[in-house]
Amino acid sequence: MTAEDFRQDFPIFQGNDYVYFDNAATSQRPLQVIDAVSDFYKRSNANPLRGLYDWSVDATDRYEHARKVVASFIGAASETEIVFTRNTTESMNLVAYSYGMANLRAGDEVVITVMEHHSNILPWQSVCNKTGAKLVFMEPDEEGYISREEYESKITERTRIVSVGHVSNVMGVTNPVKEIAALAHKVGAVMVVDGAQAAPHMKVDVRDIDADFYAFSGHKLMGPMGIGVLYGKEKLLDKMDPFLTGGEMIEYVTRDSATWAELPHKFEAGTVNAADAVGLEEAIHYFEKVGFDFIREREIALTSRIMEGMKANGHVKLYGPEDPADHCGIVTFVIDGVHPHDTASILNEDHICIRAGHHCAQPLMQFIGAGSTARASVYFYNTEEEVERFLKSLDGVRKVMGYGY
Amino acid sequence: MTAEDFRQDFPIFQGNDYVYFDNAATSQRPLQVIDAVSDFYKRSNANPLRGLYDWSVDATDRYEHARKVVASFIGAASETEIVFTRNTTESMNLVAYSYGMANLRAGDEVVITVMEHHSNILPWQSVCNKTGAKLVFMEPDEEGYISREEYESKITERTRIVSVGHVSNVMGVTNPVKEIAALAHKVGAVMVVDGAQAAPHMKVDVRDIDADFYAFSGHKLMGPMGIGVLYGKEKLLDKMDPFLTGGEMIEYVTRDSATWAELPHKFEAGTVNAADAVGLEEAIHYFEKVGFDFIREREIALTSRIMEGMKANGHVKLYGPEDPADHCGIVTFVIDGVHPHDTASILNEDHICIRAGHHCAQPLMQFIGAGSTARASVYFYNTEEEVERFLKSLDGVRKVMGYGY
Amino acid sequence: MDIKQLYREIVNEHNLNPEHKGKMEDPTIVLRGVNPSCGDDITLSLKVSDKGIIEDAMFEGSGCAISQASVDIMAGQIVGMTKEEALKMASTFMGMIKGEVTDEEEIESLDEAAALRDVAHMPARVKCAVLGWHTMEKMLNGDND
Amino acid sequence: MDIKQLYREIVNEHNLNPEHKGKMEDPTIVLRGVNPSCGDDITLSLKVSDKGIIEDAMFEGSGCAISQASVDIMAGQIVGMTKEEALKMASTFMGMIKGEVTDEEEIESLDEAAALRDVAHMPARVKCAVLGWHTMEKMLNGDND
Ligand SMILES: Cc1ncc(COP(=O)(O)O)c(C=O)c1O
Ligand SMILES: Cc1ncc(COP(=O)(O)O)c(C=O)c1O
Repeated sequence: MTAEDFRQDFPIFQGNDYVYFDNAATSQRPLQVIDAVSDFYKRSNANPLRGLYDWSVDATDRYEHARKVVASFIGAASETEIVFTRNTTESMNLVAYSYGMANLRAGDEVVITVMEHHSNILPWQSVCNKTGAKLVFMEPDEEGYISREEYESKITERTRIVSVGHVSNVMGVTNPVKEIAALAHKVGAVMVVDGAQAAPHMKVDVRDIDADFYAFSGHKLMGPMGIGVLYGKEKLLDKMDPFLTGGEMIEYVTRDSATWAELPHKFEAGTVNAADAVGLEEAIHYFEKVGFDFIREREIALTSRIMEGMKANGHVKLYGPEDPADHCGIVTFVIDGVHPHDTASILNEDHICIRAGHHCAQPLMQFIGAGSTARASVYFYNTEEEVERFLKSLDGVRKVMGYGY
Repeated sequence: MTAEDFRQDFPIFQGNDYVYFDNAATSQRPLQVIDAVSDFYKRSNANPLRGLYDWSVDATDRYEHARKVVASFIGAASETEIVFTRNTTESMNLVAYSYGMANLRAGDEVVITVMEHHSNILPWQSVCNKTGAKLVFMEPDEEGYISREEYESKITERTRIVSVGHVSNVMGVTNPVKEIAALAHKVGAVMVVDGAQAAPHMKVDVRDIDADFYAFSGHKLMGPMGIGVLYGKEKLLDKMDPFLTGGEMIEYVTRDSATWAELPHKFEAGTVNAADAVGLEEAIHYFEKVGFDFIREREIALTSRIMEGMKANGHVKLYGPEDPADHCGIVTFVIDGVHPHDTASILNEDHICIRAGHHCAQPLMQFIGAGSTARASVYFYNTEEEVERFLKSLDGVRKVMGYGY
Repeated sequence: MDIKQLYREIVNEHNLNPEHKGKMEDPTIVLRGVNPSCGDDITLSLKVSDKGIIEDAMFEGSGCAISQASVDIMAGQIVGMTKEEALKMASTFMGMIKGEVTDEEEIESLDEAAALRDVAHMPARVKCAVLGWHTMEKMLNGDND
Repeated sequence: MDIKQLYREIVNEHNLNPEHKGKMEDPTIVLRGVNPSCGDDITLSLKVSDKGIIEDAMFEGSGCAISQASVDIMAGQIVGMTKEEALKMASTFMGMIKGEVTDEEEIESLDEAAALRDVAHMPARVKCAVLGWHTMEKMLNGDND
C-alpha cells in the first residue's frame, strides 16, 4: 500500500486540490471511521450501561469493546485502567483535579516543561494556585531536547508530580519520558504523560514507560472529535475521587451522600459517548492496518524533504531538531520579515493548509522569543507532490509580501 | 406527516420489529443528523477556531452557526450565552463548580427537589460538602407535583442557588420553573434548570422562564451523543472562572498565570466537538420540522393509551400524575409481585425496549418507597401499534412469572 | 431455552417458593451481598462444621427473580459439601454464566444450577445470577469485608 | 481581488513603508490594542484639538501585515477629521470588513481604506484588519480601559 492508496479512504481528499498540512491540530478521518460512527447510530443506538434490552446491551458491548481495544493499543494491564474522556484536555484536568488537588501541599513541586501545550500547563497552574504547590519548568536546548542534567536538576525530593508531553506539538521532539518516569518514581512522584502528539505516531506502551497517567485524543489519530482517553494505573485511580459527578458513576445515592461505581465508570459521569468510542476503535484498527513502521517512514521522508526545501529557500528559520527523524512530522518555521499569519493566508490562497500562531504553547513562544510561528505537520497520507506544492508556494511568499527575492 | 412518515427517517427502525420505549434515556437519530455528522468529517474537517485556512474557517463557521441555532432554539439573548459541553451532566458540574464553589458560604442553602436526576444532585452534594452550604430538598405530592407552599417554604433568605429539573425523568411532571425562578430571584438566588427531559418535548424559552442557567443534552433530542449545552446569562458567565482549562480558552498564558478568552470560549477547553455540534444543529432543524405541537399531541395520545391499558391490566401500579398530558411521554410503573428487571427482560424477549432500575434518581426511589421501577417512555415516532404490542406483552408478564393471572 | 421458558421452568419455582429463604439460628458466617445497579440485596447465612462441611445455608433479602432463584438453588446444592467443593462449584457456575465455561460435563456437574446456563445469553442479568455465588465465595475465602 | 493581489497592491506599501509608524510627541490620547490570538500588538497615539479635530495619528508596535497596513491607512485618513467623522468612518470600515456594509457609495466614502474590502472574504483575518480602527473607536469614545 502507498500513501496514494490510503488517501482513497479519506473522503475529504477527493475532488479537490487542498494540501492538508495541519495534522498536528487534528488528523483527517477515513471513511471506515465515519461509517463506524454512523453504523452505531443506525444499528445499536441506545443508552449504554443501564438498559436490560438488546439494543442497550449491544451498545454497551460495543462501547466496552472499544475500551479493550484502546487498552491493548497502549499496553495497559487492564481495560479498567482506561477512562473515556472528551479529549486530552479533559483527561489532564481530571488528573490535575482528582489526583493533584488531593495530593499536593504547600511546598510541593509539580515539574513540567516549558514546551507543554496549554492543556498541560493551565490545570497545573490552577491546582498549584489552590494548594500552594510550585510549578517548575524544565527547559530544552536549542533543538528542543531536554537534557539529562535538566531533568535531574529539576526533579527533586520536593517533586510530587511530573507531567511531560510525550511529543512537543511545536518542536516535534520526543521527550525521554521513560527516563524521566524512572527518576520521578525514584523521588516518589507520579509521572503524567500528555500523549496527544505521540499516540498518532509511535508505538506507545504505558507499562514500558511506566507512566502513572497517559492522556490522548481520538481526533488526532483519525478518530471522531468527541472522544479522548485517560489511562491511569488502577492503584491510583482506585484511590482518587471522581472528577465529574452525575449519572452512571455511582453505586448508592442518598440525599446527603453517595458512593462510587467501580473503575473505570467512577470517572465517566453522564451518558457516555459510545458512538465516538466505537469510532475510535475503528480508527485504531485502521491505524494498525497502516502500521507504525509505514507511518514513521513516510513522516521521515516528507519531513526531510520539507526541511531540505526550507533550507534551500534561504529565508526560512526552522525550529526543533536538526534531524528530520526527530520531528514526528512537525516542522515549525518563520519566514524572515513575514508574519506567520500572512504566510498562512498566502499559502491558503494556493490551497495549502498550515497553522500559524502560538500553537497553544505561549510559554514556549516566549522562551524561543517568537511571538508566533508557522507550522506544517504531515501524516502518512500526505505525498511528495503535496510537499513540492507546499515548498513552491512557500518560495513565493516573500515576493507576494513585496520583498525583491 | 404521520408518525409512520417520520419513522422512515430513522435507520434503526428499518428491517426489524423492535419497539423502542426508552426515549427518556436517549432518543433515536434520524438519517439527517447521522449524515450531518458524516458530512462535517467528509467536507469541513479541521480544528476550528484557530486555523487561517479555508477548511478551518469552514469548520469554525459551521460550529458557530450551530451555536446560533441553539441560541434561538431556547430563546437566548445572544449566542455568547451558549456553551457547548458534552452533556447535561458536564453542564451541571460546570455550574456547580464554577458558580457554586465561588458563591457559596457556610450557612447558605442550595434548594433542589427530591426528584432530581443524579446529575443535579451529586455536583451540589460535593459543592455543599466543600463550602459548608446546606442542600435542601423540595418534595412533591403523590402525583409528583411540587406545590406552591412547598417551594415557598423551602426557598428562603438563606437560599443562594435553586436548581430544579424542568421535567422529571421518572414522574414525567413539568415543574413550575418560571414561578420558582421568580421566587428564587426575589430572595436573591440564582435559578438553574436541568432541561434534559424538557428540551426534547416542549418550547423552551430561557428568557421567559428567566433561568440563570439552563442545561440539556443533544442525544435526548435526536442529536449525537457527544454534545450538550449550557445556557448561562452573560452577566453571570462573565464573572465566573473557567471550569476546564487548556487550549482554545485563553487569551495570554505565561509560566505563572493566564487570562481567559471571551465568552463563550472561556468555558470550552481543548479541541471542540464541532462535528457533533453540527449534528445537534441538524437535530434542531429536524425537530422544528416535526413541530412541538405534533410532538405533544402524539405523546399525549400514546401516553393516554398506555395508562389506560395499564389500568385495565389490574396489576400495575402507576407513578406520576393522573393526567396523561402531564407525563411528557414518560410512564413509570411496577407490576405487582414482579421485579422491574424481570419485567424488562421478559418484554425484551418480545423485542420491546423499556428501562428498569433507579433511573439515576435514587433519592426519589427512596422517597416513593420503591427500590426500582420500570419505565416506558415514548416519542413522536412511536405508534399506536407499538403501544398495543407493549400492552399485550405487559399483560403476559405475570403469567410468565408464575402467577395464575 | 428462551427466557420466558427459563422463568417458567426454573426461576419461578425458586422465586415464588424458595426453600432456603429465612432466618438461620446460630450461623457460622453471615454476609450481605448487593448489586447496586439492580437493587438486589441479600444476606447469606452459612453453618460450617469444624471439619469444613457446609451443614446449612439460608438467605434473606429481596431482588429480582433471577437473583432469588439462583441463590435458592445454590443454597440447596451446597449443603453437605465441603468448603472446597462449594468453592469449585461457585467457580464453575460463574464461569458458565459468563460464557467462559462451556464444557458439557463440567456444566452438568452443577446439577440443578446448570439450568441457569441461558442467563449467559442475557448479559444484563449476569450480575443477578452470580450474586449469591459471589457472596458465598467471599465468605468461604474469609473475605468478609 | 485575490489575496496575493491585495498584498501586492495595498498591504505591502503600508506594511513595508508605513507613513504613520513612530513615536508621537505630546499625544492627547494613547491606547494599546491587542489581538491575543494573532499576537498583533499596537499602540495608537492621537492628537486631538480642543475643537475635536484629529490633528495627528501615529502608531507603534508589531503584527501581521494586514493589521499594520490597516492602521497605517487609517492614520493617514483620519488626520483632519472631527471625532465624529472618524467614528463614522470606523463604523463603516468595520461594517465593510464584517460583510455587513455592502453599499458601494458608503464603501467609497472610505477612500483608500476601501481597498481592504476583500478582507471580508478572509474571516480569519477580520480581527487583524479592524484592530487599529477598533482601538481608535475606544479612544474617541473615552473608553480607555
Ligand atoms: C432529568 C435529567 N437530567 C440529567 C440527565 C443527564 O443527562 P446526560 O446523561 O446526557 O448528561 C438526564 C438523563 O439521563 C435526565 O433525565
Ligand atoms: C501536545 C498536546 N497536548 C494536548 C493537546 C490538546 O488536545 P485536545 O485539544 O484534543 O484536548 C494537543 C493538541 O492540541 C497537543 O498537541
